[in-house]
Amino acid sequence: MDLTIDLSGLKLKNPTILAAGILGTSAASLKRVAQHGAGAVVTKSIGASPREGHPGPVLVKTERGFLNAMGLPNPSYHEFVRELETVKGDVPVIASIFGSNAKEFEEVALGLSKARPDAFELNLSCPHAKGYGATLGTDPLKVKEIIKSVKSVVDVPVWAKLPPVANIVELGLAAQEGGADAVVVINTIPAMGIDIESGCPILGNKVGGLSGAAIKPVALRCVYELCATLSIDVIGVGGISTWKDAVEFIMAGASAVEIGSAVHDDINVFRNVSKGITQFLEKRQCSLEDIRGVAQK
Amino acid sequence: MDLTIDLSGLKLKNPTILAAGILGTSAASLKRVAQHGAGAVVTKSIGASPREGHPGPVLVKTERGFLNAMGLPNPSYHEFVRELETVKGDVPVIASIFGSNAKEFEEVALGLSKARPDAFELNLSCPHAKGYGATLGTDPLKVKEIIKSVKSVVDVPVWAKLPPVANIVELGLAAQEGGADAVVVINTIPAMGIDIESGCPILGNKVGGLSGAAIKPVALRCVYELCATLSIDVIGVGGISTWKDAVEFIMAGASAVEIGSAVHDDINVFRNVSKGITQFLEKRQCSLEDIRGVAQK
Amino acid sequence: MMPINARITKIVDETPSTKTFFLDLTLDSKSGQFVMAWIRGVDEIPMSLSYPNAITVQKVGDATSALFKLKKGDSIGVRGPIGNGFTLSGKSILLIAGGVGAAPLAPLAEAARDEKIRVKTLLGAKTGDELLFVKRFRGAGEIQTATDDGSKGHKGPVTGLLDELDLQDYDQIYSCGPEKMMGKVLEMAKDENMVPKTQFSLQRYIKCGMGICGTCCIDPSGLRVCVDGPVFSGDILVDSEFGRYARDASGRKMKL
Amino acid sequence: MMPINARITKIVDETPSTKTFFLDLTLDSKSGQFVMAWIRGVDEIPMSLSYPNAITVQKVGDATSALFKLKKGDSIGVRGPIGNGFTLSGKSILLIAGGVGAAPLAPLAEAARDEKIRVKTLLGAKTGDELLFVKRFRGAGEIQTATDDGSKGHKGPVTGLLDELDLQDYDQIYSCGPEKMMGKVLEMAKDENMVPKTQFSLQRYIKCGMGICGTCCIDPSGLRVCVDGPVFSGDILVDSEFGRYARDASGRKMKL
Ligand SMILES: Cc1cc2nc3c(=O)[nH]c(=O)nc-3n(C[C@H](O)[C@H](O)[C@H](O)COP(=O)(O)OP(=O)(O)OC[C@H]3O[C@@H](n4cnc5c(N)ncnc54)[C@H](O)[C@@H]3O)c2cc1C
Ligand SMILES: Cc1cc2nc3c(=O)[nH]c(=O)nc-3n(C[C@H](O)[C@H](O)[C@H](O)COP(=O)(O)OP(=O)(O)OC[C@H]3O[C@@H](n4cnc5c(N)ncnc54)[C@H](O)[C@@H]3O)c2cc1C
Ligand SMILES: Cc1cc2nc3c(=O)[nH]c(=O)nc-3n(C[C@H](O)[C@H](O)[C@H](O)COP(=O)(O)O)c2cc1C
Ligand SMILES: Cc1cc2nc3c(=O)[nH]c(=O)nc-3n(C[C@H](O)[C@H](O)[C@H](O)COP(=O)(O)O)c2cc1C
Ligand code: FES
Ligand code: FES
Repeated sequence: MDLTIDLSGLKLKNPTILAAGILGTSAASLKRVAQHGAGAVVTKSIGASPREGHPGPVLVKTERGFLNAMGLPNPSYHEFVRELETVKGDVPVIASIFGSNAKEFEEVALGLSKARPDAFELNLSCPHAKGYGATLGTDPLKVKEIIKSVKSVVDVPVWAKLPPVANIVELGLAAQEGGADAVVVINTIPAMGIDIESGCPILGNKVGGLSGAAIKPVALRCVYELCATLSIDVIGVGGISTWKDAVEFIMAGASAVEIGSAVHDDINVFRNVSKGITQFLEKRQCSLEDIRGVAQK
Repeated sequence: MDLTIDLSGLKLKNPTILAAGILGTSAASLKRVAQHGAGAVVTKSIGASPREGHPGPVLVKTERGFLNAMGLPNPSYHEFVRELETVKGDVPVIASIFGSNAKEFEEVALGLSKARPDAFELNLSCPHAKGYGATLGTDPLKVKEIIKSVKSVVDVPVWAKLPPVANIVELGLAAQEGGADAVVVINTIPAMGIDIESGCPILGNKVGGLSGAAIKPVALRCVYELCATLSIDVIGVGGISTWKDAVEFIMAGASAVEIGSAVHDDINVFRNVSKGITQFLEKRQCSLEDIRGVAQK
Repeated sequence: MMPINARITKIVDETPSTKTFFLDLTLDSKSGQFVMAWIRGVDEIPMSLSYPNAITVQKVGDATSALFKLKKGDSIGVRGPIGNGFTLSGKSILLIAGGVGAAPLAPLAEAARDEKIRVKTLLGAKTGDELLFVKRFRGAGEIQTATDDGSKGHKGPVTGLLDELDLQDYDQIYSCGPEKMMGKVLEMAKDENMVPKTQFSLQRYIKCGMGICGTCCIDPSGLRVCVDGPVFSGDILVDSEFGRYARDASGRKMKL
Repeated sequence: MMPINARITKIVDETPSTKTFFLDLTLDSKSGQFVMAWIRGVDEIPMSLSYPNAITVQKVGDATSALFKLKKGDSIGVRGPIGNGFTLSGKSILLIAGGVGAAPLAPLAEAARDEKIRVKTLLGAKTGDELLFVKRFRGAGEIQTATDDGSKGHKGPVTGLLDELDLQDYDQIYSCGPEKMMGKVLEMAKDENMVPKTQFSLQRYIKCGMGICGTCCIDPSGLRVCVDGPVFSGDILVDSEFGRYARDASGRKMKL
């Protein structure tokens, strides 16, 4: 069974991709994930200057999902460009970048271009880093402007990672108009938890983002609505941990899926998802293309 | 242990309230919920003309939460006013109403006023009925206008039920400026599921809203941010099924909580939540007021 | 609970207006429980289990018509079993079925027979060829029929057959059918002081089938037909909306 | 896993810079496993379990200083136990501890003793009064000490004591302490062809402690110290970043 896909011009051996911010801090870690079956890997989001991130707890597992507020820790593109150079090899490597405005996005993209990533993913959606991510990504005009800027300085595909909002289609259209080669939805949903023993918010940053199984239905809705309208690739992310989840996204119209929190239970999740999809398609004697978007009918 | 609260001028014997759209179609059902311990009950959202709602499935339980797209079925205020008259008695009864604009909200509120509900809750947040709910509720100007209109024709407290958006504080402020006596957050989050056997969306309406435990961290974040800013009461709703959940909301600053989906597992949830809160307070030898908002510090 | 995919393995024409759809899944269920049958792209509707692996459907509108168009090998989604079901008790029982109301009563008759309980069934329908599951009821005990047009058995409503019976002969009375008919049964049981020994399966508009939406609640108890029912003891139904009115999809009251 | 509330039941001053905090919860743990200790309002930091119900903390910065200010009766949040822990094997083992690295090794020594394994410990610190858990190691077997200032035992690094030993006498070698020191141990093990018989507990910047964020991954294997470690066999560490560099909170490489 052939699971290869063409994704905004990149060739992937299967449609499972490591999500941004997950095991993406070092080349060694990214390679290890590739060895566990990911069709492509996205790096941790990289910015213009080093950030240590928020105080801990930065990530907790609740009964219903993961809450995180990492705070975009990263060593800056100056340092990360050397790391990125050494990842190249097994599978396409997508550099996730963030900035506080179009100029900064451009600067980071240019800075990392020396390492020749296969694509860029613009983090327009991190919900808990003031001035970055969703602060920009919820404004269609900024989305368009930032994508345009980055597109003007790089010659590889540019993906726009968008936040989960009610009017997701408006944002998706802005990304498409800006020249994005794909949109990625969703990032975590703004959320929090409180430790009732102490009355303290459970995250060091107090508020953070919800990921994991709990958000799957929300992500799926975003993918479904975007696929109904956009002509560019839509990549689904949010709560995927089994092949069945992945099939839901593909039936909604997703070209590929990214997987994040589920590495907690099993770093082999990429291989297992691919295997499950293969078996499903074999049983039905059909191809990935045959099931893509069937829920749109 | 005394759990009575003053909520926007209403006196409740405990801070658990039946959420809108749950077991709220008939007076008998509302009374039955009150008998199971609810401190107040909110009716099904009522509009200007009868609606049958969306085709089924209208509600499914996924591994991680409930997906629903009821489609605001209701018999219209003309019919419901008689039902409402007969609910009065045990606990405060809040009439949930919806409309497509300020005038229609006014009409429904006036129509139901004859039955003298103890308060109105304006549904500005249903995510899957085009032209109603969140279509209006995501626009701060409309929120303010609609609340003002309803306030001008009724003499009981008016609560604004808002959708889960990133900029919830902006909406909350609009509601407060419009004269709302309380805000209620959150309604369900836009979401969907796909049946991979058939490739069909699982809800008759295709897209719907996510409720239940999965959305608790999202609701809590909205409550926390609103309580930090607003001076009116904030009522938390979303994923509450245990007393611990309720305590989290109260520690975030909520004046009371509404409970919806959890009636599925146990209609006694209201009594159990109150009992749990009581025991928690007794163990700590403190009052409800002592723990309210402690997470804000 | 998510709908499970169920393939149709056999379709049996029971009467001119009803068909039984056998499915490739067997539910661990009690007679009187039902499922939500999802006819994809159309609607999801409540259907009693007439066998542990089948539903018997009368064509009355959109969803049932769509279901009638399906063929062997096609599939539907199924959530269930839902509800409480009938409670078997006593040594001798009476079943009173009207129309497609025979669907949940036929498996009850068979279960009773298997437990060596004496079963008598009064079965009614509009016409003789609409009498449902005659053979199954006969196989489980005694049967008497009634038809509106007199084409088979007693002419008139099935409750007419009750005049000739002594209700006191029965330890428990079970009924499912048009509510007017069931209302009559309850009245007669009242006259005989038999109300606590009656069980009725109600048909109300069901939307969620999960005890959440409130569509199916009955007056004045507020009980939910979908999860607290669909079977209720006559005790609960006496002096209720039962036999008088019900609510439609929007919640409006409709006279029965 | 959500942090569990743990009340401090006792605080023991171990050395001028370290204290042991006993908690009112006992974790079903293995020596070498750690917890994330949440000092509320400050930070959450990794701490080895020095007893099944205690952590032994050296004051080095913000969070550890805040912890030092807590009193008996105060509480912290605890997630754990996390990580793999040491694997006991053989009849005679050697432990090499530097500074607060003694924390996870002391319970290992005791577990070995309970299994009748012969234990020899080389314990190092800056000064004599900073030697941690001397009594616990002595109670479990033989102990030799080394201090930088020579105030107690051998003067110089603890690895100096290795010159007098024949590593081949031991079935397994366990080490925890400053990474320079552990790097030296690995080198010596290499010379003696003992690498597969060594186990090292690594200290890396830990953020999530759940194998998700990637902060703690080591080169070139990409293994995660938090869930794949913190204990690694020498095999995995040979020719790695071990002893040479590590990453800080932002992911930047820092020379050791
Ligand atoms: C617990 C229960 C068990 C049932 N068991 C059977 C059975 O075994 N066999 C059978 O043929 N029928 C059964 N019914 C009735 C069956 O559900 C309806 O006939 C069916 O829903 C009609 O759907 P439709 O779209 O074809 O009709 P519509 O065109 O929608 O309407 C036709 C009639 O059916 C009623 N109806 C429509 N939708 C529903 C609904 N969701 N819930 C209840 N009533 C509805 C309407 O009030 C109307 O009177 C049962 C009903 C209930 C509540
Ligand atoms: C698996 C493991 C077990 C450990 N066991 C113990 C123990 O039993 N006793 C003990 O005293 N210490 C132990 N440590 C080290 C301890 O975690 C750090 O000393 C502590 O985090 C410092 O926090 P701080 O805020 O006081 O210091 P900071 O002011 O934040 O920094 C001081 C130093 O501590 C390091 N550090 C800070 N935060 C972390 C972190 N989250 N993870 C790792 N290092 C950090 C910094 O790199 C810096 O070098 C262990 C570390 C790991 C990884
Ligand atoms: C610990 C953690 C760190 C993350 N860091 C980033 C990041 O740096 N950039 C980004 O775009 N998304 C980041 N995300 C979001 C994920 O890429 C993903 O969109 C989200 O977690 C939903 O997917 P999941 O449910 O599979 O985890 C992070 C998520 C987690 C849990
Ligand atoms: C079946 C169903 C119907 C609902 N109908 C309404 C409604 O009519 N009006 C409204 O404001 N909210 C409605 N809601 C939203 C709930 O009131 C509540 O905000 C949401 O379900 C989150 O709470 P929960 O997780 O406790 O269910 C409905 C929710 C469900 C599940
Ligand atoms: S149908 Fe929803 S409660 Fe019964
Ligand atoms: S600290 Fe996050 S993966 Fe280890």
